[in-house]
Amino acid sequence: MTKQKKAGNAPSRELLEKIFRTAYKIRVFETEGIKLYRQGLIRGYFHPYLGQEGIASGACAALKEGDYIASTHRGHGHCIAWGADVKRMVAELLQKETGYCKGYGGSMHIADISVGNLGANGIVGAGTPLGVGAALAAQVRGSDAVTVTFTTDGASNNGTFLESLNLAAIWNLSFILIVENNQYAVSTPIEEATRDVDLYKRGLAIGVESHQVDGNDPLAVHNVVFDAAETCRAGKGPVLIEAKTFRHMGHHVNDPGKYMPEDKLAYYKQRDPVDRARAALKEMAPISDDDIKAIEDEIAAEMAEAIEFSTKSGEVSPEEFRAFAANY
Amino acid sequence: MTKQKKAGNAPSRELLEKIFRTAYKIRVFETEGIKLYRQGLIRGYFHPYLGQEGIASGACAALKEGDYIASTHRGHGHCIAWGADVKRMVAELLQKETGYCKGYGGSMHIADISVGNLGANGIVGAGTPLGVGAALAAQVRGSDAVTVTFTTDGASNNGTFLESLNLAAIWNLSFILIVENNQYAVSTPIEEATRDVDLYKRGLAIGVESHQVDGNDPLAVHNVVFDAAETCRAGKGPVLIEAKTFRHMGHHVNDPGKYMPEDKLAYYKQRDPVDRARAALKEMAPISDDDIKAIEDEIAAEMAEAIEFSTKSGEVSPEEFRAFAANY
Amino acid sequence: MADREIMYREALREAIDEEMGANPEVFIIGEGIAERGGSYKVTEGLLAKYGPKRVRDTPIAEAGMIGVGVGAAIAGTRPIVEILYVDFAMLGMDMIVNQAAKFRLMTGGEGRVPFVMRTQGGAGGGVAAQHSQSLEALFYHIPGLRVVMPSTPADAKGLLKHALRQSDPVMFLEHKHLYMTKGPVPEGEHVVAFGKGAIRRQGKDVTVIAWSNMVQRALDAAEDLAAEGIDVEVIDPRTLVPLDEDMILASVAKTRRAVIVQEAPRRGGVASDIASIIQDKAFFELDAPVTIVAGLNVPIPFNLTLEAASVPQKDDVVGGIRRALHIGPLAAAAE
Amino acid sequence: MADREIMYREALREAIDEEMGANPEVFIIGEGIAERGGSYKVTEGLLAKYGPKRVRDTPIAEAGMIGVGVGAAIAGTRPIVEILYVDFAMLGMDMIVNQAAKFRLMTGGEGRVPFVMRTQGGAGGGVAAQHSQSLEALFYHIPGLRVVMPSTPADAKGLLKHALRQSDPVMFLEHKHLYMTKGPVPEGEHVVAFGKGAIRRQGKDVTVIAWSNMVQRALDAAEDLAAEGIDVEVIDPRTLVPLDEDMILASVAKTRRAVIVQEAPRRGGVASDIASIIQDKAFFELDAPVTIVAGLNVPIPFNLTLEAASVPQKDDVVGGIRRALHIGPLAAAAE
Ligand SMILES: Cc1ncc(C[n+]2csc(CCOP(=O)(O)OP(=O)(O)O)c2C)c(N)n1
Ligand SMILES: Cc1ncc(C[n+]2csc(CCOP(=O)(O)OP(=O)(O)O)c2C)c(N)n1
Ligand SMILES: [Mg+2]
Ligand SMILES: [Mg+2]
Repeated sequence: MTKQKKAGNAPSRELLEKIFRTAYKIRVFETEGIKLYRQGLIRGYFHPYLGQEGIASGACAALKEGDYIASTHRGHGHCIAWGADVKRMVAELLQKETGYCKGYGGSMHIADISVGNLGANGIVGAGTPLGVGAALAAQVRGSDAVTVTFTTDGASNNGTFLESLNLAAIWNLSFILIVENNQYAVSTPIEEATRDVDLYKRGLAIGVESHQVDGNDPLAVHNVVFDAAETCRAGKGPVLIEAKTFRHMGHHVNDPGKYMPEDKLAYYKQRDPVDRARAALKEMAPISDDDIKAIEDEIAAEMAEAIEFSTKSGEVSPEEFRAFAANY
Repeated sequence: MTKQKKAGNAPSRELLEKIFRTAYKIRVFETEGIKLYRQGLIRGYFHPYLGQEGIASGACAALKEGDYIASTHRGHGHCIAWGADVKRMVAELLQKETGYCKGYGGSMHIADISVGNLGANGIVGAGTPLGVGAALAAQVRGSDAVTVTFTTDGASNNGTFLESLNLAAIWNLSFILIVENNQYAVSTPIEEATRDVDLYKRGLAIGVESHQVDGNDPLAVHNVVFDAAETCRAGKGPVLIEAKTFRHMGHHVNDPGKYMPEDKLAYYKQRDPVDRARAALKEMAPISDDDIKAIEDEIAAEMAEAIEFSTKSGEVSPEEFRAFAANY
Repeated sequence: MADREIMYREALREAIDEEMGANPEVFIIGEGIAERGGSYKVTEGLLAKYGPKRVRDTPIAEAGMIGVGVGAAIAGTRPIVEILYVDFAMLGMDMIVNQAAKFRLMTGGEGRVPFVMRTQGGAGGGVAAQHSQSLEALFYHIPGLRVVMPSTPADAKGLLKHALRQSDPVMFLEHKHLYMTKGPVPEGEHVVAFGKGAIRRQGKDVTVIAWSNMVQRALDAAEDLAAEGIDVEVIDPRTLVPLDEDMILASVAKTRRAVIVQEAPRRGGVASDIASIIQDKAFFELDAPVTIVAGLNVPIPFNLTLEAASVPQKDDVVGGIRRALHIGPLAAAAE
Repeated sequence: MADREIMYREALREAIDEEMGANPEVFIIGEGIAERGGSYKVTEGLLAKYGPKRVRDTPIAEAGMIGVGVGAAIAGTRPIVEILYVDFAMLGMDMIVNQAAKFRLMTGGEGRVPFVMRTQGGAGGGVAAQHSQSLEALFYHIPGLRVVMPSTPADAKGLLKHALRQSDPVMFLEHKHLYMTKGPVPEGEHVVAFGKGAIRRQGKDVTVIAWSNMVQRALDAAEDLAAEGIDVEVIDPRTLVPLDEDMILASVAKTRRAVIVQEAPRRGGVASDIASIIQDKAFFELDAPVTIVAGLNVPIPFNLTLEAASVPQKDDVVGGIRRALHIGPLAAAAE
């Protein structure tokens, strides 16, 4: 996770491959995860990131070691893009002690504070103040770390959005708020949740540099986040980025998502972010189909291995848990 | 409190007198109240409305019976402008059972729900959701009532601001949010609390009709609130109005307010809203100095009487209170 | 009692439907409650019947929703605000604690707040720490709130109807595991007043007090023990505020032993308060300490085995009852 | 003990100053705490000494302030967030309950949250219902939070220093009436570990447990009763979570009678929980029910006479102690 050069008009092969690998890995992780869920092996909530891979993969490739991210209830993608070990992710989803949270957290709570991942969150909007807090910590320490909070259209109508972005603004924190505007909060379309669906304007109103970007274009996301990080490191943060996107399915695995208009879904599927990451890699940094296939196979193997590892792992015993609880 | 005609360019004598009377009554109430406070007769918090009288007096004169208001910790002015009996207000401040709240509430909690005054509030920002709630109630009932919440610059950085104004917007509620931007939250200048001190922009960002007005000009306030109420009654609410103003003294009676720059204070004192209300009455609806003097004397007498009444009133006994508490 | 059996969630819907039908000032707002009919299908069909003014979806803004509900109640209507998980009510605590609960006092008794917050709590299904809490103790401690925790479909209906007719803010706390449970529910007018407990099982050896999802667990434990000849009385207070102290004290006077079962963590829960009342008012009638069977003092973990370990199961209740029965003066002397 | 006597607020300032001096990762944010030095002057002088990065004023955004504090703590720094009144902490309850308290569990024990929220509660001076609450019970019930309530200047310093060195979220609850009280406070290193109570007065007839502002009231009551030959032991737990159960139980084993005094309303308060523990663990050592002296179950009214009537006064404590002493088996039999 060393700092990447901005893609600009001539992105490096390394960057293009990294973004594609990330987007593809998320796609595979979610697809396999849904299967495990449908087999009854994953319980609780599972909110797939399918369709939004361009945002996490583009954004995280613009950050560097020492930076922080905070995520949402739909958090697998951010976690993977931040370089997480899919073994420990699958293990967490399978309630195993080898999981990131020993099976205590589950899908909505995977975090890895050792690498600056403040974690997913089950409370819509909560990642924003937490991310601003990490940015505040960085400023207090005099570090040049940037914090990115991935948040949602739903969270933009929540009080935490205004309060925390405003705090970041008055303190010029190195904070980037990426609103993944997938235009739905469960079944409620954004048009019913607010009058102005262009959410970046809410930053402008409080003097925050704000942008809108096609969230299904990984390179576009990368570029705007790259610039935002530069702005932050120059002491001119925060920056708000609204990334328009769309889910490929319902809100969670069990939601058929019938309320999503077919034409709109088709529109966004035609602009599939994984396909676009692959296409960009192919076009801008010529690579053979075989090499692409090799990458895809490698990722599929990694996932298969993760599932095997996790399946074999044990669970924390009630005794160990009770001992932990006794000191909580 | 019947509906007033918009002042426009040719306000009626009746309206001008009403606005002046209100502004002047608030001035007298606060001035006498501060004396009582300094004598140790009023306890707890007392946040004077001195300097901001133009807003409450102009705004309330644009509303009609059946409408609702909700207020702030600095609430005496709104209460008076809404037609409250100063006897019962003073009695409340003096902890008497003849007070609006039997002495249970005090300065920060005077309310009179029987006439649609949802009350002052000790929690900065809380009046906004409560006001939106009253507007929602009106819509559910099919009534054409308008609700005005008076709020503050401080409250505009609070989550309740975004959440409740957004709810009012998506439901097209008959709700007017008047932000009394007196440019301070206790000793913190607004420039330190947010980057963009023009608070009306926050409404624009979520698709709400928004205006800025000179809060020290009672007629200007009246006109913009009048129009906003029409807009609301036409089903096109909510409306946000930012009224710029300045306190004449510190945050509460015991705050010397040394942090307020003298030149700025002088600037606003030159534009004293009570003087402007008086001047408007004199210029636009010719009235003799004697008649003005008579109004002022009448108000002074009303206040003196209120103090006498309140001083003579008794307090709720601990026994009665305990009986009340037993059923709480 | 009616013959008809319906589900808890249907009983809730019936209560809302009947009250909306009877009183045009009753309305409901919440996330996904209109078009979608609510996550637990409690509000299904209401939009079609009562229209979008009285059945509204909201954005994700719990503080705002609760706040506007409180405001609408102060203005005299009867809003129901549905909060998906009681955990999310934490976002609206200011409106609950500082506004709804205090308005009546602050206005000298004049202002009333007929506000109903419907929500659900409890552990189960691996929804983890932020979607599994039992937070009744937080509301219980704030004077001015009514705290209602129905355990049966009939009570769900009757208590909700009562909530929509009285004048104080009600925390109506459902349990995620109860929505699909069935029971007899009278059709039409069926109102259960606040403050009256229900004796779910008569017994003479020990009094078990439990509410919400724990009632069935207590009954199951009682059944097990009945096989050993231990006769357990199970009391369901139904409303925690107001609490039917008389019923509890009368039962304890009879059995001389009490066990309180709560799903919430042990520390500072409602069980502690009930225990403090019993030991205070029935000290010389008790043959053993009041025993509390409660959740661990830890957030609920995701892992299902550990989730189960963190809240009382039937065997824990059985264990608690045994403890209450065996630690008598003689047992103590024998130690 | 040092000879030097300083005020509670000075002791707090000293703790913050020393810890900020020793650890560059300690910082403080709050409304009016920088330029103005805070409403209670606790933070006076810190801005000049440590600069605007580590001593910051905030807008009126309690949820945001608490949230960024929790985030900064997760990121490893040691923020102090000052909330003017504990009542306003209700705006930040989600961050306290659902984030700060749960992060350690949710991360399998890896993540820690060394977050300190300093605030103050209590009735007095006619600041009315929304500025007078004692809300410790709400935090007490949430697993993962530490709840600290110093009653003396020395403890204010020592406990705050400890809070800034440990790794869990701390609700540091001061009392508005204590800021100007004076007492001996050691200079420099003086750390009071969590979980160790203090015996404020030795006695053999009855154990009184009180915290924060109620400690002095208990001592005053004890003084009155001493004149009648009644020998009262007064225990100040200092931290409610963790609670020094051993000290309480040892004292009760000696006196056989317990009175708990809390300013918060009676229903569902911390006193109830302590009572439930005592009756559970010392049932056969008690000669009388554990008596609770607490606030009324009502919000605090503005009127000063009524305000005083709604929280325990010295005479109420005296009455509670008399009750605990006289309702013994013999007294009961004589009734
Ligand atoms: C504070 C809060 N309210 C409600 C929920 C329940 N909930 C979970 S996800 C969700 C919809 C979220 O929509 P959005 O924020 O746009 O994110 P998306 O699911 O589209 O990624 C809701 C309402 C929650 N988790 N937290
Ligand atoms: C939620 C909340 N936080 C803090 C306070 C303490 N407080 C009372 S008034 C005030 C300043 C208010 O400033 P502003 O909102 O601009 O209103 P103004 O006093 O200028 O009328 C503060 C911080 C409060 N009452 N409520
Ligand atoms: Mg969305
Ligand atoms: Mg202001």
